[in-house]
Amino acid sequence: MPDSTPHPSPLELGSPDKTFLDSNELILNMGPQHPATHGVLRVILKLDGEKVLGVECVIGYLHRGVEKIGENRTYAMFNPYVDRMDYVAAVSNGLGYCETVEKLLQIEAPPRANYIRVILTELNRLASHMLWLGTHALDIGAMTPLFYTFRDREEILKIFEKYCGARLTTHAFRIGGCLYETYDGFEHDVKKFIDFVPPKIDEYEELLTSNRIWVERTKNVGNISAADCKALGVTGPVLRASGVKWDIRKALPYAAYPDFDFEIPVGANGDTYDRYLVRMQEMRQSLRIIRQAVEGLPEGPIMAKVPKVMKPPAGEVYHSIEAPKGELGYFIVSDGSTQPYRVRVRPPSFVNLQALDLMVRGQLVADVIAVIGTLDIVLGEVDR
Amino acid sequence: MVPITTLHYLVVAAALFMLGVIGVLTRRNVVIVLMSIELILNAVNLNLVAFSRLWGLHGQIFAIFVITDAAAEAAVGLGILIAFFRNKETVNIDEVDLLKW
Amino acid sequence: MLDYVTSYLSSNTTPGQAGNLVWALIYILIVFGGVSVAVMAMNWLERKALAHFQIRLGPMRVGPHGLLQPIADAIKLLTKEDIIPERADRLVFWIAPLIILCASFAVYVVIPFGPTHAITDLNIGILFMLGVSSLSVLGVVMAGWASNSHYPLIGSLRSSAQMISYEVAMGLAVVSAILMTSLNPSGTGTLSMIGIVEAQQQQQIWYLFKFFPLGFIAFAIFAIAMVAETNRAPFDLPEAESELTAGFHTEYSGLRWSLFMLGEYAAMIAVSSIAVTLWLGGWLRPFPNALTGATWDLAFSLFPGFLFLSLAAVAWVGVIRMPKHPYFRIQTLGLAGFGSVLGLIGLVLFVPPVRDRIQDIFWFTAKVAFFMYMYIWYRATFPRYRFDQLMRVGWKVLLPISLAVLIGTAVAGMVL
Amino acid sequence: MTPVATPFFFYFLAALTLLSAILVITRKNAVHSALALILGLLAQAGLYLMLYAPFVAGVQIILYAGGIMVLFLFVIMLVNLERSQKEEQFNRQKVAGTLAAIALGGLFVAVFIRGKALFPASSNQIAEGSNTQQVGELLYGQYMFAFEIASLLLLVAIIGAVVMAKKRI
Repeated sequence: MPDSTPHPSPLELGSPDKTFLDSNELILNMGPQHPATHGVLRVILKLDGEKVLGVECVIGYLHRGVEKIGENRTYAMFNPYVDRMDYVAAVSNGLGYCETVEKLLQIEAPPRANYIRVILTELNRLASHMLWLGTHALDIGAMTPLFYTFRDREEILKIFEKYCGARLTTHAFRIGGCLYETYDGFEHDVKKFIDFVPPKIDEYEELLTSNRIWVERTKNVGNISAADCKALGVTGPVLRASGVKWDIRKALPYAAYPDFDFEIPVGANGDTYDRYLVRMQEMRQSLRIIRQAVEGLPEGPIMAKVPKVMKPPAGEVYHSIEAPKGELGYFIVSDGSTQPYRVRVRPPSFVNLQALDLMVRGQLVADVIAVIGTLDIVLGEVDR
Repeated sequence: MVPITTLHYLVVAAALFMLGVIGVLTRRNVVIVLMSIELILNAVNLNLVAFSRLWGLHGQIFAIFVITDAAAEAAVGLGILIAFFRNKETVNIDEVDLLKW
Repeated sequence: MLDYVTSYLSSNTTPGQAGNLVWALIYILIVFGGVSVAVMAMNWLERKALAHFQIRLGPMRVGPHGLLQPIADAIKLLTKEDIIPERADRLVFWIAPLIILCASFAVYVVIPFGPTHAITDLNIGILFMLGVSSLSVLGVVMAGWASNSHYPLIGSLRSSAQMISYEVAMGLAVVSAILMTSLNPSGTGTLSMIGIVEAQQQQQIWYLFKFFPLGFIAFAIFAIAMVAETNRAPFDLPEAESELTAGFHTEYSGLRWSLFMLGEYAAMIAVSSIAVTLWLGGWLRPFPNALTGATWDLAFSLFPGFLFLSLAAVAWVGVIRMPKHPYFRIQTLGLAGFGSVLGLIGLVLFVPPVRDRIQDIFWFTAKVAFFMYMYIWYRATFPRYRFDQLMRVGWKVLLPISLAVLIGTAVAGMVL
Repeated sequence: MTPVATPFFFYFLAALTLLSAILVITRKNAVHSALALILGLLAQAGLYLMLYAPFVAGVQIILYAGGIMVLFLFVIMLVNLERSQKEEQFNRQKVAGTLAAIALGGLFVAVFIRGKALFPASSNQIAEGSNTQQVGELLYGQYMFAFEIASLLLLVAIIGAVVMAKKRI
């Protein structure tokens, strides 16, 4: 395996902004209020004309101390908080947390609950990818896909709303299973949805995949090699687009994923275009999983036997799931009381954002936008 | 009112020429000196076009050539200015006193 | 005095050529007022059409179907606080939008809406248009520099580089069309806008179809370059909001910002008018040589009236489909009134004297409107080019092709 | 076209030209100078129109105002002028230079007064309608060689400017 690129040295921001022509170095502050930084990310760009010499991310504008809050709440009380991290993929966050605590308590969710979890998380993956596609395309200048994806994402949110009453921060799962039984017509809705979406995905692809400008804007932009991805801990579609077949759903299966037959799309070049293709493929694979899950939805209880007061034995546990953006891991240390001693989240966006500097060095300003878009970061998760 | 004759235009051109010369001789900023040269060229053009009204179109042709020349002059002049500025960090014409640096 | 005013009517030229100042002034007022109204209409249309491309409704609240939205926007912009950045160069900051506005409006002096419906006909018409519209680069550069901020500076550098680069290809495409005017029996070409259309009339062909692929390629190059020239999608890098927030006018707000917008849309209409004049036969109606005769003339002259009547019909359908609820009463009445006015205009357009006079203007406007629609369509469909790609397209693709087309046209003109 | 209000337009445009020329050579900020120069160039294009030279006027607008001045503005933007604005704007020979230029102007005036008879009061009218065609014929006929030379000059200027403005020589 080729060695990874040594991590670039940080920017020297102390040097004064010399004249435009002479030093040719311009420090440009992008954000935190900027239309293309997906929230309140602040990126400091060091430019040579239009060429990027380096970037530095300043994060923390959305820091809410989620991990610290976890230390002062009981296990069940902390559950809604995790929804607020990656707010476009709240279901995945909840799943990760619930499964981690289940692992700590050594209980297993019943099969029906696991199937419902899989259906909802995969729907959530679709919603997250749709949102990503819309905003990414908007960053690159294509306005229309945004509205198409929002139209179709709405159908997913409707299912969420019917299921648990919330659209965005769903709090769909509980430790030990699900609180809510599926509503009447849930299966019908989901089946209708998975028949409805494939032509829509074709529609997005028609607008973008073979669009010359799109291809020119994304091919060979923000390349990152598999070795660099591994060295930086980059996961999710970004890693897979670099050609590494690593998906926790297959590698360390959780919930009901072993029961389903699906493929892990991988890219070859690790550029923005490959990441786009990988995510589009993932959307189709998600539909495949949902179809299998909804057709084989078993009967039975949806809640395991969970003690009223959760007091897990002292110890520590790490559990990770494949969130839409990559590996979402929870590390919980228990001291035997009702509250965790320490909660640590490994958010995919935060780790993936590290690769930004490496990916944009030597590229143009416009590519920074494309790369931020393609990393699919959510600042709620980066800053927690 | 007096009808406007060629002489009127020549007077305007002469005044313009004079202002251009003053600019070239007295200003220290190279960019403004170059602009003053443009003024001088413009004065010449005005003369040429005014004469072309008397003696055929040749003056206008020459004016077009002068404009072309002004474009070339401005490009080269500003190129030199940029090279100079990069080395000396000034646009002061008094400091252009080295043949090589 | 009255004689002076009416003396123009008997002459068969534009007021500028007839030397009739009063009529020229009236024309100026009509044209500039018309352009301002067209800009507002374009604003509304763009928002509505773009919204429907994107499965939205667009403005719906202000007036029936948002018809009064541009007016509401204008009032909002005029009453907004006018902010000048602390360390900006106030004078230059002031002048920049005015330069852009003047440059894009001055062009209308020579645009021929009909054989006599132009303010004046300059001997150097097309040169004047290209020259004056190239002045707007100055406004862009100055706006970016005066704002004293990084985003506008980069935006204006990009923008001016882009405008200058695409002017080259644009100019060469224009030259190849002008070359075609010299294929008259008289053998001399012309730069006059009216002369160009008349040459097409004499040669019995729109230059779009002349020497078939050549005229079309030149037109295509112009159509691409003009989008870049007006900084519109997919070449809207100077204003790429996802990269440079708003490019060279990031720091502008209120009235001055609206001047930029007014200038931009006026420039769009102006370059579309150049394209129409050079390649699409200006004010000539479709098929001037194939479908000749009094019957066809009559049939085509009824077009404007029918168009307005059908627009009125659309408005009335809207009236019928409006929800029957007291809340919508004013809107319904407004739309009904709008539809009635449209219908009335349509009826007036059937009256023979009006019909004959309005025809040229109608065809010209219809062709320009087609380009305006294309602008909206591009914006809804295409992602944005990157700066280096944009430059590559301009210099390495459009420029060689337009040179080849120019040479090809010259050769074809000599041989054929 | 019969010209209207010729004296008024002449004096107006001439005053504009000279005023902007004065502004060019006196402004501290080079951008303001450039702005004034643009105004002057446009006024001069108006003067060319009054002299029945529409083609030259068009070339003046498209080349000078739209081309060369953009180049100037670009360079002014690139070179940081804040320092030069604080410095003394005029050099040591300012008085001598102004006097010399005024002497030159006096020479002009003397020539004009002496040679007034040389210039006929009424000029022969040139047909404005075909000015462009005539200019074209002359340019590509009698002055063909000069035209080619001019294009070569521009090529040399392009190369020279690129070489000199390149980052690392």
